[in-house]
Amino acid sequence: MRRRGGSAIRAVLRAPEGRIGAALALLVLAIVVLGPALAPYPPEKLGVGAPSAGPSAEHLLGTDTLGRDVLSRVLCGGASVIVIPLIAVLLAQLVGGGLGLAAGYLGGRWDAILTRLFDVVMTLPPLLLVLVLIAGLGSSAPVLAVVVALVFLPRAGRIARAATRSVAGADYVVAARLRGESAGYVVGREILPNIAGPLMADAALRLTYAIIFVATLNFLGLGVQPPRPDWAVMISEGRATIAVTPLGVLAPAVAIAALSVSANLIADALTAHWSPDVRRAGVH
Amino acid sequence: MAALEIAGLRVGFEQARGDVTPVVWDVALDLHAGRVTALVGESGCGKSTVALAAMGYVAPGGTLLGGRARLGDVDLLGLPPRRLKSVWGRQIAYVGQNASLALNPALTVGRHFEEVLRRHAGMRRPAARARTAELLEAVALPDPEAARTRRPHAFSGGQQQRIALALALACRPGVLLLDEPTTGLDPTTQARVAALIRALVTEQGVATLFVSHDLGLVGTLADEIGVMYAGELVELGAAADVVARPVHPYARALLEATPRLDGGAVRGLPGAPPSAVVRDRCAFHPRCAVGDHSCAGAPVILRPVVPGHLARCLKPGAAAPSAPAAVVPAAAPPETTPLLVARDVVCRYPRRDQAAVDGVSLQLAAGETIAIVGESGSGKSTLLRALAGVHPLADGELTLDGQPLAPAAAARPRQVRARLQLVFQNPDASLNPRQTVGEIVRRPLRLLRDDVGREQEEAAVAALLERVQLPAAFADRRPGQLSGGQRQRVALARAFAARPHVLLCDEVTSALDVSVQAAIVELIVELAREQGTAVVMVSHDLPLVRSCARRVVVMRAGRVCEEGEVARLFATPRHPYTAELLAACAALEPGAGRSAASMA
Amino acid sequence: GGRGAGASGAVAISSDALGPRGGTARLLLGGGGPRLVLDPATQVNEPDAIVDGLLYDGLVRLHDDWRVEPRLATRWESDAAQRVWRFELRDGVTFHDGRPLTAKDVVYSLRRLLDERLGSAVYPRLNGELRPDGVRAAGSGAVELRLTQPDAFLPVALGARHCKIVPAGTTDFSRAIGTGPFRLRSLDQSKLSFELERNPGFWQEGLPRLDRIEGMLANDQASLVQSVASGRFHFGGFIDPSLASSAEASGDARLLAHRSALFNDLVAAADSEPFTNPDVRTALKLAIDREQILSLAYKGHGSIAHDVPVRTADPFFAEGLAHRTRDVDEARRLLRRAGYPNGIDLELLTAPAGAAMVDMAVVAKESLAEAGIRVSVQQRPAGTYYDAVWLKEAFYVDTWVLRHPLDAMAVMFESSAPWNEARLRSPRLDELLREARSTGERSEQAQLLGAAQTLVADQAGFVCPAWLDELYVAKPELAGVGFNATDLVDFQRASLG
Amino acid sequence: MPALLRSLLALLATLWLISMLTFAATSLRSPQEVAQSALGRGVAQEQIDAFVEQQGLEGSLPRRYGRWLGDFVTGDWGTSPITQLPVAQELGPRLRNSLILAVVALLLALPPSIAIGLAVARRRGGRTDVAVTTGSVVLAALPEFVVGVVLMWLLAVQAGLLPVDSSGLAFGGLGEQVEAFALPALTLALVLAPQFVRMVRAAAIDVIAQPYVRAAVLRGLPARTVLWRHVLPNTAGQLVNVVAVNLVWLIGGVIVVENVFAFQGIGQRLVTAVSQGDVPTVQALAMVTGVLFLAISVAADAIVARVEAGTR
Ligand SMILES: Nc1ncnc2c1ncn2[C@@H]1O[C@H](COP(=O)(O)OP(=O)(O)OP(=O)(O)O)[C@@H](O)[C@H]1O
Ligand SMILES: Nc1ncnc2c1ncn2[C@@H]1O[C@H](COP(=O)(O)OP(=O)(O)OP(=O)(O)O)[C@@H](O)[C@H]1O
Ligand SMILES: [Mg+2]
Ligand SMILES: [Mg+2]
Repeated sequence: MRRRGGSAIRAVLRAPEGRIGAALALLVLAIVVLGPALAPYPPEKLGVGAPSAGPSAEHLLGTDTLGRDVLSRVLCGGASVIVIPLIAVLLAQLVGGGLGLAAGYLGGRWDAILTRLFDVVMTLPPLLLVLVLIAGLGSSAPVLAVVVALVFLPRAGRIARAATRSVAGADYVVAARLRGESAGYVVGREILPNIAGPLMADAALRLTYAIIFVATLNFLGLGVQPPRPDWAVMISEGRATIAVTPLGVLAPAVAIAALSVSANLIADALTAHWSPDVRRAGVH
Repeated sequence: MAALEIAGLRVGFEQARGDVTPVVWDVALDLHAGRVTALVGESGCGKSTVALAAMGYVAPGGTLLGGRARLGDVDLLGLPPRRLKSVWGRQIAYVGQNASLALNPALTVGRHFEEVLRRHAGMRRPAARARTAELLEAVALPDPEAARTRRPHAFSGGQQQRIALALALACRPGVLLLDEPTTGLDPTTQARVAALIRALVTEQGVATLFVSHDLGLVGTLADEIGVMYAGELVELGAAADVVARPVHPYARALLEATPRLDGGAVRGLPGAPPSAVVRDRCAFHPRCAVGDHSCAGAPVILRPVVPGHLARCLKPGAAAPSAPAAVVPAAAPPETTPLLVARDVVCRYPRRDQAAVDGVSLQLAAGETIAIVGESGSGKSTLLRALAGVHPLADGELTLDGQPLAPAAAARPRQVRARLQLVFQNPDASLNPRQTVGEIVRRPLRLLRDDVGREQEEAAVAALLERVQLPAAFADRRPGQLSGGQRQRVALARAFAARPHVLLCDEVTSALDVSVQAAIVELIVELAREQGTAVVMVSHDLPLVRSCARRVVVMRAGRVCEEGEVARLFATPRHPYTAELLAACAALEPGAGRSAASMA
Repeated sequence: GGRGAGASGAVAISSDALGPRGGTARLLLGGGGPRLVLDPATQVNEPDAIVDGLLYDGLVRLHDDWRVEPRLATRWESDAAQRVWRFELRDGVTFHDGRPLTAKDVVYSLRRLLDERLGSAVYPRLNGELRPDGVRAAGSGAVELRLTQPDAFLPVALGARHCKIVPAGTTDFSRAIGTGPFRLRSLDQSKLSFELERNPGFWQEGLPRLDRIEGMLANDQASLVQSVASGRFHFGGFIDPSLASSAEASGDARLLAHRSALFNDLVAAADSEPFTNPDVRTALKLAIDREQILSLAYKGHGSIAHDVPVRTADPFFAEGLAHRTRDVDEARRLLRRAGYPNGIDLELLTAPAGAAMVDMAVVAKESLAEAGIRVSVQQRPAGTYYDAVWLKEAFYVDTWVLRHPLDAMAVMFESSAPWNEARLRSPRLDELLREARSTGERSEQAQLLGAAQTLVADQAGFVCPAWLDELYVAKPELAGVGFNATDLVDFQRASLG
Repeated sequence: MPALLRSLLALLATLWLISMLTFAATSLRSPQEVAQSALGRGVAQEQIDAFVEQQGLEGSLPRRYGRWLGDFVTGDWGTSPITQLPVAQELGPRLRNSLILAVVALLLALPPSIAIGLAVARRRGGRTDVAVTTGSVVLAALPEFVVGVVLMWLLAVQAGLLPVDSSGLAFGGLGEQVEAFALPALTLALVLAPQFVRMVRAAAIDVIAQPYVRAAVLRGLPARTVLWRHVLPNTAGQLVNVVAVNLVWLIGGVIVVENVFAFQGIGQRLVTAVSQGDVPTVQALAMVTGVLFLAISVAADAIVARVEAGTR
């Protein structure tokens, strides 16, 4: 396989599912960034239409029980499910990836300790761990980001470690050490370039899970709190009136689905490109 | 009449989207009952594809582009899949490369036989069992009864190959197709399995196709040999003729590249075969020593040179103009103080009781080439890695030039690191796929050479590449864009960049084709002589060792069991293990009589 | 003196007004806590009130118009000073386990309520005037209550849903022995489900009509309506007003309303900045758009309130309050005067802990903004809201159910009241309430309570824009469901047609 | 058997670490705060003190941990300050419900996934394969609650086929009990199936590419025999692993789905316990889930070891 010139973007765009994913992601991002400007009504403004009304020319997606415009709320409700997962994954990838890299490169006792630590955290089902931590820390956006990062940290660490180990044993790394290259050179020039791709694919996959995760916490009422518009909260609140105003639930559901599906498609394309043989089961 | 008559066989594979590239073109072969027809050639020349297509099978992604394979009065290539399935396993049987992979690890050995016997012979279980025992006995498997209930992994590679053979013969097929049945086995086992095959074929009168890349091996085994190049048959004739008097320059080159136990010089074959069929001219022309412009002008047809001996060449049998100097072992240097000394080296792996290297002592003089041979797992690589400083010593000591040598590379001073360089078996794994060739070769210059300034590096890299016979433009390529032989040259360039005094080579050629292998060995010997570098060459290939080393160390189970001058050791081995090794190799020598192969 | 009466002994009911007998009704009750509380004295949530109302009976029962219905007491009277009260007990009433009801049981039950450690919700109401030793049996058929200060409204106080009569000596309430129309067959606290069956010895002949009632507590508002509409339950409640339309839309279920039975209020605690300034408190009341809250947050299921816990239709309502109207300019002026010329930023806490509590805050934010009161609504988890926010924070939403005007004001605004969330400290109000208690004269009571309401509306940090109906859905075949101020919902006369 | 003993010890060590983690995370608030939030509306200091004592909240953190762990392993899981019920007693039936739900979902998801995965692996690259692969990527990316709510809308609200929630679990006849499982199990199965299909497909493709499968084909064995006898058994090891790995997510999925459908299981209890600050319940649930999960992993390892015993 040729790995040259394979910037992540090109890798994604080469695969059809990657193209679909990228288009979808762009669309969702556009909605999230431009949405507040495009929204026909202020998202929190009450009674801009009759409550619980169906779709009409003024309200393309109808209104909710307080007469707020569903379209405007959907346009403004994506911030937390994008920003918090991004921060969380970045944190997890930086800290966990760094630790994993160190463990994989150093080997020996550090490796054993870190691996064991990762394993232990990973034995707790992720949602359970998050719930337990939220039970202790309470819920707020920063707590959410940190807690979700904490869940993914050992997983990112394991992947980074495994990738590092698979490369660290390679003859070219042995050759570098025989030359007496510094640890910085070995890690930065010999190891990282060879694992960056898989790690990126892994991060993209993790982002998918983080999105699902944060949305789920919002849905369970443990994340973003109303009245701020949020897709998952809209679903949770609108569930009760789904028979009357299904769009109030289905529209944000489609938005979340588009977001997580696009992330997953991109992750899939990256995975297929970088590590066609990575068993995804082993990844999370 | 031929048992299987293959004619005009053409197969293509889908390369890019929709494009079908032909990889086998107009192959015609007749297989006769009781006779072995061998098919040889470099990797990727289409041997396996021919064998499979002869059954009417093409791997996914491939297309049959034409041809016939007549088995009796049916053409297998025209049969619908349902009919084919009743022919496969019953009238024509196939044994794939590497039997350990060809048996299903989840099923017992007996199960494999039962399935086939039930399907093709309609046998019930008791009958099938009896027949299985009979078959296993025929392939000389110890305790056939017990073998039936075990799974494949409980058997050694040689035994698995016997089981696969028995399985193929279960329904008494008239035609047997064997795809490299002995590759991957150690020489001793290889000889035994080859002998068994020969015996069974003769005894049961099966028409057999024997695919191999080892011309030496098939010379002793086959009745007839077909040599393939780039998807075409380039030479076809009686085995003895082809081995003794090859007429196609390619066949000759292959033979010359094959190391011989008698120490004859090997000569490399430069370049690499094309990856697809070349139809408008002689495919071998770019690598050919005797061809001229006429060869590049038009397609060449396969035609008889002498009766019964065909070749696809315009200048069959022409002698190469001036053969380049063959590799000659470095002359024995004057007895000086040893350069590198290992004393009572012991190496262990964690959680293993048995030491991988168990008290080995070794001396290497400057400019000397020694070889370490021994069966797989005997500790050759471990010893070498210990010398290089990447495997810790459990015991023993190393000295370089009389000075103690730190066991860990990291603890050795820079100049010392420069003096010892290691080259690895697999060039794929030893080059960082993300760096350019230039970067790879430049690093040791910067790190280990004081005499090369930054501004001279580029020139030095170009010079090094030239020395290993690579164009300077390759500096911008990445390893993925090079062939295996080219990569190993880059690895050599990297090693020589440090101007080493000792070059440690760990099976540097075993991942390569014979033709390339010879060229690399040539290069090492030449460079070493030029620079006065001492070489430690690890290998399990005795003939290869013979062609380049002066002294040989034979290892077994972590210990040295014999050590001596090449000539002496090959002539009069003192240790029974050395003798055994030599005998196995001898049996596989080209030209060794069939009688030698029948030792079992 | 206060006086009430009813026929003694078994009470006959004209049967033509009633539906057929028999059948099992299934209830799905929302708004419940994590468990069903079977000790009536310490009951907390609405489902507790409904279920305990079916299992137990009190001396009296209150109707929404404050009519006091005789239940286990048939007659009551007080001395002229409203200090000594005597309640005569109904004859022939037995508990579910067959024991007859005696004065001893009543004394035990009432004394329990007066034990501070028990923590009953009526304790703060009665504590000031009644000591445990003031409760005495007067023979086996009557009890006498001696108050430390006059209270003409004592029968009303005893109409609280916590004041149920249990057998003397009861400490374990898991079997729920009472005198109510139904008795407990089974209860699964882990599933939050219960089964009740007809009490064959119920003192009201011909009642109840149903053979059995099965029910469970729903933790999830969302599926309440759907569950009833789909036919698995006969009755579901409470329904959040936002779901009322979906109840109406889902054909087979109809909406039942206990009119104006609760309210949500904004608490602006007078001991915290910026609400220490009365102008700020008044500005809130002037700025809020009551109609909008009623129509948007409550979907019209309720009635306008006037910052007092007394309904407009209540006989004691202070008429003048109804004429006050929204005045945004005046609100701005008051804010300016209080030192907020550019308006004021406030953080309003709320939780999904009661019907429309969140929506009410969200809607309030709208109209307050017009007066420059910029509110940011913060939603807190319901589970910890009453521990972390209530009575602790400065500005938040609270919810209350309907109480008698005197009770309500006593519990919420008397200086000594532990639940004085608005932190109103008004000797004048305390005085007014005390006087109202000590007179048996209806007109005097009305005048005093009217003055008290005016004071609350003028001064308390208590913004109550609207009453909210308690909404339920029921299958059409379930008839005869009643509502009252004591047990909220009454299934005694319910029947399945 | 020393190997078994070692893995058992490792398991205990992990459990111990989980317990510390859980205890630490849930003990971030001071005993006073815990008591306040548990007792609620206007309580006296004496009541708080009594509560602190009753719940065993006094003493230093390590001592409290020691006491709690001791109680926990002896079966005393404390009393929920919110429901006043013994935690162990309350969780029993819920645990049963959740386990049944998980098993039903698994049984619903696994067999079709295997069939589909094998089928598309055989015709790799075909139109069905692309459709199934893309479909599974899409489905795998949907949060459980989105799938659940959409199913609720389609099957319960629009089609009226199933009840909207799982309240039928609490009482009602067998039919209603069964119906109560339908939507949650279906949701979970839909969330799991794409993972399984992908894994089976990938594993089967690997196996199909193995020389021994081609060898079997070339021995003239019929396609059915090849697929079920030669391919499937060799994917079994991976399959068990995949199922085991997915069980972590299944546990997460159960938590979410129970909350979507008001299903009375441990997941629903966990979320309410978290939002109510019901510490003993959260602790017990974390431990129970941890034990469950570890048990699954160990069982899966054992099965994989058995399955792969013959295949090295
Ligand atoms: N499944 C396949 N898809 C695409 N190309 C293939 C496939 N199998 C073989 N080829 C191509 O067909 C050509 C012939 O391959 P084949 O396996 O027959 O060679 P071979 O002589 O058996 O080589 P070896 O000695 O390595 O086994 C090669 O160029 C190879 O790249
Ligand atoms: N990483 C390792 N961990 C444990 N044991 C090892 C490791 N590498 C090698 N061994 C063991 O050490 C012994 C010597 O291995 P070594 O690789 O040196 O043999 P070798 O002679 O180079 O064999 P080959 O010809 O197969 O390369 C063998 O028994 C092998 O199984
Ligand atoms: Mg081949
Ligand atoms: Mg080796």
